[in-house]
Formats: sequence, structure tokens, C-alpha cells
Amino acid sequence: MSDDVILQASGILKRYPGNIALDHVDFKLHRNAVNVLIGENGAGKSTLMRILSGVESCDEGTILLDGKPIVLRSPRDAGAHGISIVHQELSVMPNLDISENIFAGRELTRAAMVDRKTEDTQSADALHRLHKPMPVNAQTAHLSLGCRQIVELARTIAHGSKILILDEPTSALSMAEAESLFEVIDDLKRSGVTIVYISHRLHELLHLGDYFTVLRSGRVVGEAPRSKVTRQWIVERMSGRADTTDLQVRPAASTQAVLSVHHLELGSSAAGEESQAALHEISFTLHKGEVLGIYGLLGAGRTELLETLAGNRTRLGGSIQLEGRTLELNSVGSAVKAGIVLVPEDRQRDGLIPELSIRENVALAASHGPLLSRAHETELVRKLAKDLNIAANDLELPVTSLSGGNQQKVLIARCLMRNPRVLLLDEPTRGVDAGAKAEIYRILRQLAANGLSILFTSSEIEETRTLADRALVLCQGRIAAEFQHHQLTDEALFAAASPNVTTGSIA
Amino acid sequence: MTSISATLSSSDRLASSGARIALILLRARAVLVLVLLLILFSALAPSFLTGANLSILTKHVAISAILAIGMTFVILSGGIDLSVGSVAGLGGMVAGYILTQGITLGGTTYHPGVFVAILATIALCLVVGALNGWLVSRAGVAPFIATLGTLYIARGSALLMSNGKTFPNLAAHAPSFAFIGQGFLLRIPIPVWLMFALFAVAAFIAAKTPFGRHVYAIGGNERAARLAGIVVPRVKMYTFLFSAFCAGLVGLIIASQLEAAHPATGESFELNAIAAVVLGGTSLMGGRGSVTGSLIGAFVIGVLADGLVMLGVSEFWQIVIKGVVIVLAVAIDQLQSRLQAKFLPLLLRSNPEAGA
Amino acid sequence: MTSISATLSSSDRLASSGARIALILLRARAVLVLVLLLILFSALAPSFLTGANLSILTKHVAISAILAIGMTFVILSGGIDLSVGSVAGLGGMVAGYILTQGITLGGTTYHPGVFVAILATIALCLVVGALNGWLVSRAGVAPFIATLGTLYIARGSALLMSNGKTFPNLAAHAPSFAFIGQGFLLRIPIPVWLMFALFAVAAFIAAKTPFGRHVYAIGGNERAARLAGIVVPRVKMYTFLFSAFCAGLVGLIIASQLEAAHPATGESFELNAIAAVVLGGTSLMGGRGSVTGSLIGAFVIGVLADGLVMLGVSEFWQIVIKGVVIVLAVAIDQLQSRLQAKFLPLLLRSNPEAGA
Amino acid sequence: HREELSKPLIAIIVPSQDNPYFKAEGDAAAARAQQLGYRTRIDAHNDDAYRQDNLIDAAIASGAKAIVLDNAGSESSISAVRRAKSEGIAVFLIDREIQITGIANAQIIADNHQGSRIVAEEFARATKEGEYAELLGRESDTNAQIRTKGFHEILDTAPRLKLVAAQSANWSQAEAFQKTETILQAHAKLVGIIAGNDTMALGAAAAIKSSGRKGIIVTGFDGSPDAATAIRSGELQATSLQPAVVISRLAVDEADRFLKTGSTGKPEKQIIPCDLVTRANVDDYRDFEKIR
Ligand SMILES: Nc1ncnc2c1ncn2[C@@H]1O[C@H](COP(=O)(O)OP(=O)(O)OP(=O)(O)O)[C@@H](O)[C@H]1O
Ligand SMILES: Nc1ncnc2c1ncn2[C@@H]1O[C@H](COP(=O)(O)OP(=O)(O)OP(=O)(O)O)[C@@H](O)[C@H]1O
Ligand SMILES: [Mg+2]
Ligand SMILES: [Mg+2]
Repeated sequence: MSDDVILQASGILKRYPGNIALDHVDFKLHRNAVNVLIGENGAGKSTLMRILSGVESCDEGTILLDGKPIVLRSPRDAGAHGISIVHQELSVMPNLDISENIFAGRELTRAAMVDRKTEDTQSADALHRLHKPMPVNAQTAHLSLGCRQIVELARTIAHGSKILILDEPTSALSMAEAESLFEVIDDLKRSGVTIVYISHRLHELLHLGDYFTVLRSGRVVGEAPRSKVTRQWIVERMSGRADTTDLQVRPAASTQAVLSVHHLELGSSAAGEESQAALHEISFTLHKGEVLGIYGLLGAGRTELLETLAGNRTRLGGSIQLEGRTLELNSVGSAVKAGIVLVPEDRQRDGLIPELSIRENVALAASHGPLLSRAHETELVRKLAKDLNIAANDLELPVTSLSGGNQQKVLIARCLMRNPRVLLLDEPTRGVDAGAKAEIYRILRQLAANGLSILFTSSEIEETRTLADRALVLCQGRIAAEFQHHQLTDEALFAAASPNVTTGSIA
Repeated sequence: MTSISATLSSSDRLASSGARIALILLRARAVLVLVLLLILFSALAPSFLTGANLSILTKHVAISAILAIGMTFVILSGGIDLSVGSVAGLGGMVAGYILTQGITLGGTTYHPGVFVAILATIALCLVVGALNGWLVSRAGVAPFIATLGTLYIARGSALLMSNGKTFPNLAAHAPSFAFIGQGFLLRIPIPVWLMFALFAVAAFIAAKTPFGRHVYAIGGNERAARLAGIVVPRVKMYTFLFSAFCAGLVGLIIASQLEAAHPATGESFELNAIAAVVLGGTSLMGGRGSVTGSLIGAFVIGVLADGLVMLGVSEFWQIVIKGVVIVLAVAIDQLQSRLQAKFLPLLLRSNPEAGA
Repeated sequence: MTSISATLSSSDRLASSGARIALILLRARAVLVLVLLLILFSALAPSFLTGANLSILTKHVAISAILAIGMTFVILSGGIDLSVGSVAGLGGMVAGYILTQGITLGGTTYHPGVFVAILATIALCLVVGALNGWLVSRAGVAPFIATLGTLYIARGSALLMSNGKTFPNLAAHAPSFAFIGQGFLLRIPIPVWLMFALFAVAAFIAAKTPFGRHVYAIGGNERAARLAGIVVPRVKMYTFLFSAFCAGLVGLIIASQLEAAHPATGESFELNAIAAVVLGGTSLMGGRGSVTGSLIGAFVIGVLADGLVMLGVSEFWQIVIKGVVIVLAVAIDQLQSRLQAKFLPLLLRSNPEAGA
Repeated sequence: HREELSKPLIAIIVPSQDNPYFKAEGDAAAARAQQLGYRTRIDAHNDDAYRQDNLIDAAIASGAKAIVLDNAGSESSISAVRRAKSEGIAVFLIDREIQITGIANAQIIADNHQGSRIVAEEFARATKEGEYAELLGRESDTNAQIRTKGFHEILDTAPRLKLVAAQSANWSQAEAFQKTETILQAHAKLVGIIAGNDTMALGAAAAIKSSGRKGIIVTGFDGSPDAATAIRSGELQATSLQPAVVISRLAVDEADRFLKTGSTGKPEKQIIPCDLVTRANVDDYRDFEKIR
């Protein structure tokens, strides 16, 4: 083992009921470098990281830290060895405030008492280093997904670890925040921290990574330093096929208005600065067969907008018309009845029912009449599964057995079961690997071509550019700009989304 | 239900039949406990395994089984209903009041028939159920507290109805009232018929209707259920109504069996019902479980109680044993899930052609 | 605790002082109910607001308050402990047994002093607490079921210890034993001192120690707490141990007050304790609430019980009123949060300079 | 109302208000006390000595002049009675005694021991040779213990009778019903069931009736009106009537005398015997009182 390797995991084997998540994986961490781990959904990346951070134990295999074997039985053990992690699934305690979250499990004490003051100072420091100062005594329940992600990052930074594992840290971050995270990563690297970085966003990886390891189905299928890595290399190794992300966008010809929103207003919710973004004067029109993107930074109010349209929030003012009819939209049921359905942002929290099977998740609320017909339902679901290319051997398996991308398709299928006129998608590809992403894009384009009107939000400029016929930019609860497909450039979108810059053509 | 079918389908791929049998035994949970108890009591008490005794036993089980069936939907949707015992007591008192005192409206007292008395009883129990449902789904009170409150309210009201007295001699006022608790149809007691009828209806609802699926969905992930367009408050309301309906039925059965209505009837029945549901494998977190399980759980509790009485075990030991059985049955259930999680992959691996 | 401080900071920005007062009143929750009850009873019962009665009242409150304080941590961490009443009963019986029968070891019977008897009692209660903790945190049994099982086991054991009889005349065997329940220090009853001491310790632990924060963290998001390196099973174990400790203490106090240990002591105390905790604003889902709230909640329940007795309200109405108060207090609490959520932004908006 | 409040208070504490016997006891005491110009209050301790303790505290705090108490346990009630006495409140125990004399002003006791013996004698007389079962009350209650002791003093000396099952039905009719049904299954040759109170006896009788078995003798204890009805119809053989009403009136009368003269004029312990009620004399009794 060379001196360059700080940690070496060899022959790691991990079995789960029904499958083998890691099959004798060898994984090296290079000192003072960003070690990128990459692979499709379900490749085993998170599992490997959970083993390295002591959350789970492996069935076989050894871990050497600085050449010495270590045993990691708990997150505490890992912490003691200087290993800390930001998990893929957000894990904040919503009832605690930011500073309490940052020091949860590793409280600073003085005379057996929690040293609140030092904790607060250090928390503020950590947030400052992340360029996202927040009041450290704000309750995390009121924070957006992105801010919670930042709290978790701050946690690892405040603990000053030797090895920092980041499992998809940017999936909930906007571009600007991701940028400042990259700066922090550079800082940390310079100050002697070794970083493991997992993401599905290839451009980030290519920008950040020093060493690349590719996992496929629990096996290492490629290892190379940055100099030998290209986009092509990654995609081929990940999926075993060639890059397929290119998409033909043919802007819809139709100008028939399906959904029109006039002067929509939404109040901001209670309790503190990080509360729900208010929406002001939102007016736009969605045409038949159109894919309309909504781009914005964290907390711009995209989720609020979609949830209001889906009947899950009560608006303060404004009107919503669907094909000329004014809608009341006071409940999700009324929206669904009118033909507006939502694929929510947070799949685990707001989408899937983990106890139910794939079929039941798809058919969840779609059946009418007093009885369920299993045969009929199976037929419908199977057809949808085929259309959406849901990779499941058996529709009766629990929905949790699917990979992220396929879970997302299950939610889309659930919405299609309701024969919608307007499909709303909040972050349609969050945490979905490149292959599945391309597939979801293709599916959405196909649906639009068949006449469905689609409204989606995204935090990724690339996604907005690729998928949308037309894009609106939300900034602080107002529509800041509107772009046609050919006007969509990184610079324009980013400028329009940033609060202090006021360029862009307001429609 | 779902999780069972899911596991079944994955175990279908098990080739080794020895392993398969071991798994089925492990998965049988409460059934296993029930069979053990039946064997034990049959061996120790000669008259245990007679037709007559099994008929009586089943009649006793019917009481907690009916409550447990009603409770199942509430628990599946993530709630709990502590008020069922009190509602049963209140139900009996309402029936007793109407049968003995009649209904006084505007100065005149009517003496309605048994049928009307039963309907009125059920109606009043449904009012308590609706109160539970309203408190939980509209006023946002936690189910434990909402139903703890109605537990007291219903019990106090039952006591107030007669000022603490028993309504005696119901059979004399209405001979046909005895039928619901004491009658037989094809030599099977009416309460047993009621139990199986409710079971059939509930199992059907759970497995075959949108309502049943909505209950599971809410228990599994309430936010997701709401966003998918399920009208969560309405579904919860129905679960509490059904539970109160079952409790009212139990109150009627007991009053009919005793031919008297006592206001303290049903005290701590809720604990038996909840224990039955949980022994049957339903998770108190909601979303996972089945009506069949609850029925089996009620049998476990009933067989245990009657068997120990037959053996002449002292009341104090009965209490201890009941506690031990509840804890053990659930702990074994947990152990079984873990063992299964641990050994299923190994078993699968030993048959490479069976793997996914 | 957290939510209060968070909300406070946002309300500081309220300029309109009328709105501020309205909000503070709304936020006061159980305190408001308590004050209302105190005013009501003082007006109706002349002897209610006397020093002597308040001292007695506080002594009564001490029992449910001590249980509620112990229960608070369990509930904050997302659990529940149904066994406290039985453990209190068992505790009293253990003390009674040791004081009257002595301890027989290897044929010789020792008659240990009061101090040893108390230690042994607490030790045995901690064993039950440890069993609860083990079942919940290691065997994976849901807290409701695990402690329902130990409820029965502890009660049965208490009954078996004396074969159902009372251990009489404890004062004659050990005069100093009377101190813990009947003694005074600075003219304040010892149970009241114990209550305030436990309250101070518990409030300190909750607010100032890592352990307290871990309890909140687990209640807020157990998975996240585990991932953050908090040793969840150990924390849960401690919560159950503390709850059992408090229950044992209550058993000792009651046995000392009555100078006798009765095996049925403490039946349904758990419901009062849970009601007190919830009235105090602690969420049964865990993660939200405070020890202070539980103390206030215990006072609400105690004042209500004693006040109604003083007014001569019939027992049946007492039951109904208790149910109504529990439900109303929690429903108002919910309403208050909603009103606050609804009107705070409006209030904030009407003072633009106060907004964020 | 003001006038009502100025009257001296007698606090009446009974075990429960949903049992006809205790209900009658409390009501009789209240009625007599009101007749004599007192204000009254009835509370129930549900056989929980701790609740009784609190109720006595409340009586002390509200300035009661006397307490009429049917206590929650002969040993566990002592300290509460002593406390009341030390506060200068006269305590008149009814129905059940405590194990110590000199602190209560009077103990007017229904002789549960004698009562259980006479009903057991009637039970032994009426049953044929064979097996019998016993339904006990809540085994932690003093009265359940005294009654079963009395039953056994008689029945254990009757060699014709063999005890085959003894189960607690916790004073409850529904529980007695189910347990009897099960006991009947286990013991085909049962000739009698002796129950610790009327409620359980009625539950047992209902179970016997629904089983269709004939010739099983059931006896109760208390002498409740429902039991009287059942005795008339032959479902119950006998019960032991505790003269609740007499005891309550006596206690209030003595309390009144004590408050007015400083003495009851009676010895502390007064033991009132129970009456055996059978079909032959059932019409002589009504609501826990001999009317003829
Ligand atoms: N707790 C678990 N129980 C059973 N199977 C699991 C569990 N956790 C992960 N798996 C399975 O292990 C495999 C690897 O999952 P893992 O989460 O490590 O993938 P990943 O590479 O992180 O994917 P993603 O990009 O979606 O995060 C998957 O097939 C997954 O279904
Ligand atoms: N149910 C809710 N209650 C209170 N606040 C909420 C709720 N949902 C969202 N918020 C808050 O609203 C703000 C705006 O979040 P929202 O999710 O709408 O923004 P967004 O533009 O969709 O950004 P992103 O999705 O990237 O977080 C956030 O601060 C979030 O904490
Ligand atoms: Mg992952
Ligand atoms: Mg969003």
C-alpha cells in the first residue's frame, strides 16, 4: 500500500435479503483528494459508504486506515477515527434547531452540561464557511430541503474530520449553493481532508474529482485518476452502454391554452425566517402538449407553486383556469378531479407508500366504484409499467425493492392512472442516475407529444435546458423571467434566478 | 397482507423445501402460538378439546374478536381506539335503558321494540365514534388522547344513565333481545356468527375495496396518501365509526347474554382488543397487518384465558402469564423477521438458479 | 422547549402589543386551563383557596406529577410506558414485604432497615424498567405492547407476593418509613419536596445535558439520531429506567402514606400520568414538549380531581368532566397552533418594519 | 343555597357507586343525614386505598364534621382514619372494620364472617353430594378474603362437597358469566356454585341458564334487589343480606349524637349480623332492609 492511500477497504461483501449489495468490493481512498464514487441507482454506493461510516457492518471484508485494520461498529467508532458522512437521505431532527442538529450525538460539554454558547459559535462558523449563514437557533422543521442539506454539511465541517463522505450532497442544492459547496470542498482538500464524493451529476464530478471509482451491481468496474477519465468513460462503465442523454426537443406547435394562472398569491407561513416562500402575482399559461420548466434557486417557491396548483395549499388570491373553466382547487381531490396531478418533490416523504406493492402504489387512489378488480388493475398497471419501462420482474414486490429511478417512474405512473390533463412534476429526476434520467426525459417528451401538458420544476440548469420547451424563472416568489427553448442558456437562467441581479425579459 | 404476499412470492423461488417449511413455520407467528396453546391445554385439561367447550370458547373469543376486528382498521391507518370498552358499556346501557324505561319524547313514553332499541344503541355508539373521528381527523388531537377522553366521557355517561345501577331483567322486558347473545343458528351461537360475518366483511373490505387500500396507504405514509388525492379525514372517520360500531355490537351481545346492562361493563376491554390486533401481526405504526391476524390474535387471548381457568390456575398467575405471552409473542415475531432477513439471502444463494 | 424559544423569537417582532398578549395567552395552553380551574374552584368552594388545602392538593398532585415527570422522557423519545401504575404497586409491595417479612437468604431471615428496604424496592423497579428498555430497544417490541406486557407481569407479581393480601402496619415495623410519605420539611410535605427535586433534576437533564438532547433527537427522527452517532438503545433504556424509578418512588410514597402496601395500588395511574404529559404540551409522537409542561399538566389533573370532590360533584360527572377537559385542552392546543400559524403572518404583515 | 352551605357537612365515602349494595348504603346515609339537618357528599374510592386517602384529605380540607366511611381495606385505611381523627373529625366506619380500635368513633360492621357462614350452610344444605365451584371477588379486597374464609369453614367440613374450581371474577357479572361457562365445560358434574357477591352469582346463574344444565345451586352475597328477584324465580338459592340501610342509619344517628353530645353512647365495635334470604323469606326484605 502506498502512502497516498489513507483508507483501504478490501473484499467488502454485503448481503441484503434478496440481493447482494456489495460483492467483494475493493475501494481505495487517496489522501487529500476528492475520491469520486459513481454508479447507477442501486449500484451499492450508499451501502459501501454506510459501511465505511459505521452505520452498517459488512458480512466480509477488512478496512485498513493508514495501514492499520480498524473495526467500525457504530457511527461513533467512525467518528472516533475521523470519518464523518452526509447521508443521501436527509437525516436532520426536525424538532431541534440548527446548532443542536449540528452537534447531535457529539455535544460539547462543560461540567456535564451542554455548552450552548460554544456550540452556537462553532455552528455559525461552519455555516459561514458554507457561505450560507442562517440563524443557528432556527428550528430545522421550517427549513427547506436544501437548507437542511446544508445543516448536514455544516455538521461534518464542524467536527473537523479526516475523511469526509458526501453521498449526493447536491441533490437538494441549487446551483449557487452547489458552487459554494465546491469551494468548501476545495478548502477542505487543501487543509488536508480526504473526501469521498457521490453524485449523479456528471459535470460536477468531472469538475471536482481527482480519482474515480465506478460501481456496477455491487462490483467495481472501473478505477482511474482524473486525467484518464472522460464523460464517455464514465457512462460506458456505469451502464455498460453508450451515452444516451441527447434528446430531441421539438417545441410544441400548439398554442391552445390548457392551464392559465392569473395573479396567484400565496401567504408565507408562520414561524420564522425560513418559512414557506410567499408567491406574488404569479401569472402564466401552459399550452397543450407543452413542457414548461420552472427554474429557481432554493426557496424560490417552486414547490409552493406546484402544491398550490395541485390543491394542497390554500391560495390567498388569484384564479386558476383549466381549459377555460375556473377551478376552486381547495383540496387535492378537487385538483385530481379537474385533471391536475402532482409528482411530489420528496419521493420518500410525500410519494411512496413503502408497505404497499408496486401495483398498489401505482393504482393507489385511482380506482372508482366500491370494489377493486385485481385483474383489471394488474392489466392497467402492467401496461403503464411497459410504457414507462419500469424495470420490475414482479409488480407484487414491495415498491421499496425498486431503484430510485424506477420509484420515480412508479409515481409518474400513479399520476397517469388518473388520466390527467396537466402533469406537475417537482424535481422529476432528483437522486436518479444518468441512465434513468434520460429515460424519464424521453418518457416526458413522449407524453407531451401525445398531448399532455407538463409543468416541472428543476434546480438543475442543464435539466431545464434539456427538457423544457419554455421556462419560467422564479425568484423570491415572483416570476422573474420567461425564456423560449432557444433562449435557454446557463447564464441567462442563472442571472434571472439570482435575487440581486435584475436582468431578463419579464413576460 | 401485502408484505405477506410479497414475501411469499419471493419465497416461491426457494427451492430447498426444508428451508421453505422452516420459513413458513417462522412466518406463521400467532398461529404458532395458538397451536402451541391448543396442544398444551388439550393435553392438560381433558375436557378442553370437546365440541361443546370449543363452541363456548369461540363464543367468548367473539367478544374480543369483534372489538379487535373493529380496531384493526383504526390501527392499520396509524391510530388507536382506547374508547371501545367504554363504548361497549355505554351501548349495553342504552339498550337496557330503552328496553326497560322506554323513550320519553314530549311527555309521552314509547316502548319501542327490540329492533328499534338495537338501532338506537348502534346509532349512539356511532355518535361516539364520530366524535373520535372528528377529534382525530379534524381537530388534530392525537388518537391516543382523543379516545382516552371519550373513554372517560362514554364511561361517565353510561354511569349517569342509570345513576350507577344495573338495568336488570332485560329478557322479561323483551324476550327476543336474548337472541343476539344467547341464540343459536345451526347449533352455532349467534355471537360467533356475528364474529365471522364481521370478519368476512372486514377482510373483504381490507383486501378488495379502495377503502381498504386507502387505510393501508394512510398508515404507510399519510402525507403521500393525501398528496395522492386520498381524502384522509374521511377514511379515518370511517375507521373510528367502524370501531365504535363493533364496540356497540359487543355491548349488545353482553347485555343480551347477562339479560342485564351494567354500566361498568367493558372496562379494560380495549387492552385485550389492542393486544389481539398486535399479536396478529398488525403494526401499531400502521400500514402493515391484516384482519385475519387480529382474529387469530383474539383466539390466542381467548384460548389462553379459558384454558387457564379450566386448569384452575390462580387469577394472579393468569395475569402474569398473560403479560408474558403478549410480550413473548411479539418478541418472537420480531425475532422471526430478523431471522428471515438474515437467512433468506443465504437460502437464496444456495440455489443460484433461484436468485433474482 | 425548542419550539417555544423559536416561536418566541419570531413573536418578539410583533409590534402590536394587543396581538402579542393574545398570542401569549393562546400559547400558555395548560397554564390557562389551570388558572381557569383555580379561579372556578376558588369561587365555588370557599375552603379551596386555603393554605392547608393547597398543601394537601400539592401532595396529591405529587403522585401523578412524579409519574408524569418520569413518563416525559419516555414520551419525548417517542415511546410510552403503560407499566408505571403496576410498577408503583409492585414497589409498594416489595417495601411492604421486606419491612414485614424480612429477607430470607439461605434459611436465615434478615430484617433490614428502612434504607435497605427502599434501595431494594427501587432496585426491583429498575429491573422492570430494564426489562421494558430491553424489550423496546433490543427485542424491537413496540413500547405500547412491551409495557402492556410488563403492566400485567408486574401487577400479577405484586398480587403473588402476598397472595393478594395487604402488608399491614408498616409504621409499626419501621417507624421511620412513615417519613417518605407523611413527613414534613419546613412545613412542606416530603412528597412535594420529592416532586420538586425530581422536577428540577429532570428539567435540568432535558435542557442542559447531552442526554436530554439525545432524547429530543430520537423523538424527532430516530433514524437521523442513530446516524448522528447517538446510541439510541442506551438512551431509550435510560428513559425507561427513569420512568420505573419514578414509579417505584410513587409506590414507596403511597405505602408510607397508607402505612400499608396493597397489591392493587396504582391501577390506571398510567393513564393519569400520560394525560398529564400530553396536557402539558408534549407530543405523543415524540420530540416536542417539556418537563415543565408535564408538571403543569399534573396540576391540571390534580386540581380538577380535588376541586370536583370538594364541590361535591358526583363521581359519574367527575369522570365525564375529566374526559371533556382532556379532550378540550388538547383540542384547544391544536387550535392554538393553527390560529397562530394562520394569524402570525397577517400580524407580521401589518407591521412591515417587523417582517423578515 | 347560602343556608345550605352553612349546614355542617358529613362526608360519606363508599367503595363504589355502580354496585347496588354500596349505592344503597351511601344513599341511606345521605338521606338520614339530610333529615337530621346536615349537608352531605358521597364519594367512591373504588377499593383503592390511595384514592380513599385523597378523599379523606378532601373531606378534611372542606371542613367536614364527620366522615361515614366504608373503607378500602382493613389495614390500608388505618393511617387515613387516624389522620382524620387527629384533625378533629369524627369517623364512623360502616360495613367493614379496620384492624385497630380506638381511632374510629364507631365501627358498625356487617358481619361478613357470619354472613358467609350462614349462606355456606344453606349452600351445603341445598346441594346434593358432588362437586362445586367458587367464584371469588377481587382477591385483593378484604371482603373477598373474609367471605371465602367463611365459606370454607363450613364447606371444608362437609365431606359430601368437593371444591373443583375456584376462580376470581372480580365482582363482575360479565366475567362471572364467562368463567362459569368455562368451568361448566370443565366439570360436567357440578352441583353448585358459591359466589362472593350477588353480581357474580347472577352472572353464574345466567351462564347456567344458557348452558341448559339443571339442578345447579347458586348462592350470592349482599341481598341486592336483583338477587331477590332471582331468588323468587328460583335462579338463585340464597343470598346473605347485609343490612346496609340499617347500618348507614345507625352510623349517621350515632354521628349526630356524637356531634351534639360528645359521645355515641355505644361501644366502638357494633357487629350487625347478616340475614339469610331464601325463597321462603324473600318477601320480607326490600332494598337491603327487612321490611317485615
Ligand atoms: N436496508 C436495505 N435492505 C435491503 N436492501 C437494501 C437496503 N439498502 C440498500 N439495499 C439494496 O442494496 C442495493 C444497493 O443500494 P444503495 O443504496 O447502496 O445504492 P446506491 O448506489 O446508493 O443507489 P442510489 O444512486 O439510488 O443512491 C440496492 O439494490 C438496494 O435495493
Ligand atoms: N409544509 C411546509 N411548512 C412550512 N414551511 C414549508 C413547508 N414546505 C416548504 N416550506 C418552506 O418554504 C420555503 C420554500 O421552499 P420550496 O420548497 O417551495 O422552495 P423551492 O423553490 O421549491 O426550493 P427547493 O425545492 O429547492 O427547496 C422553504 O424555506 C421551506 O422550508
Ligand atoms: Mg445511494
Ligand atoms: Mg421545492
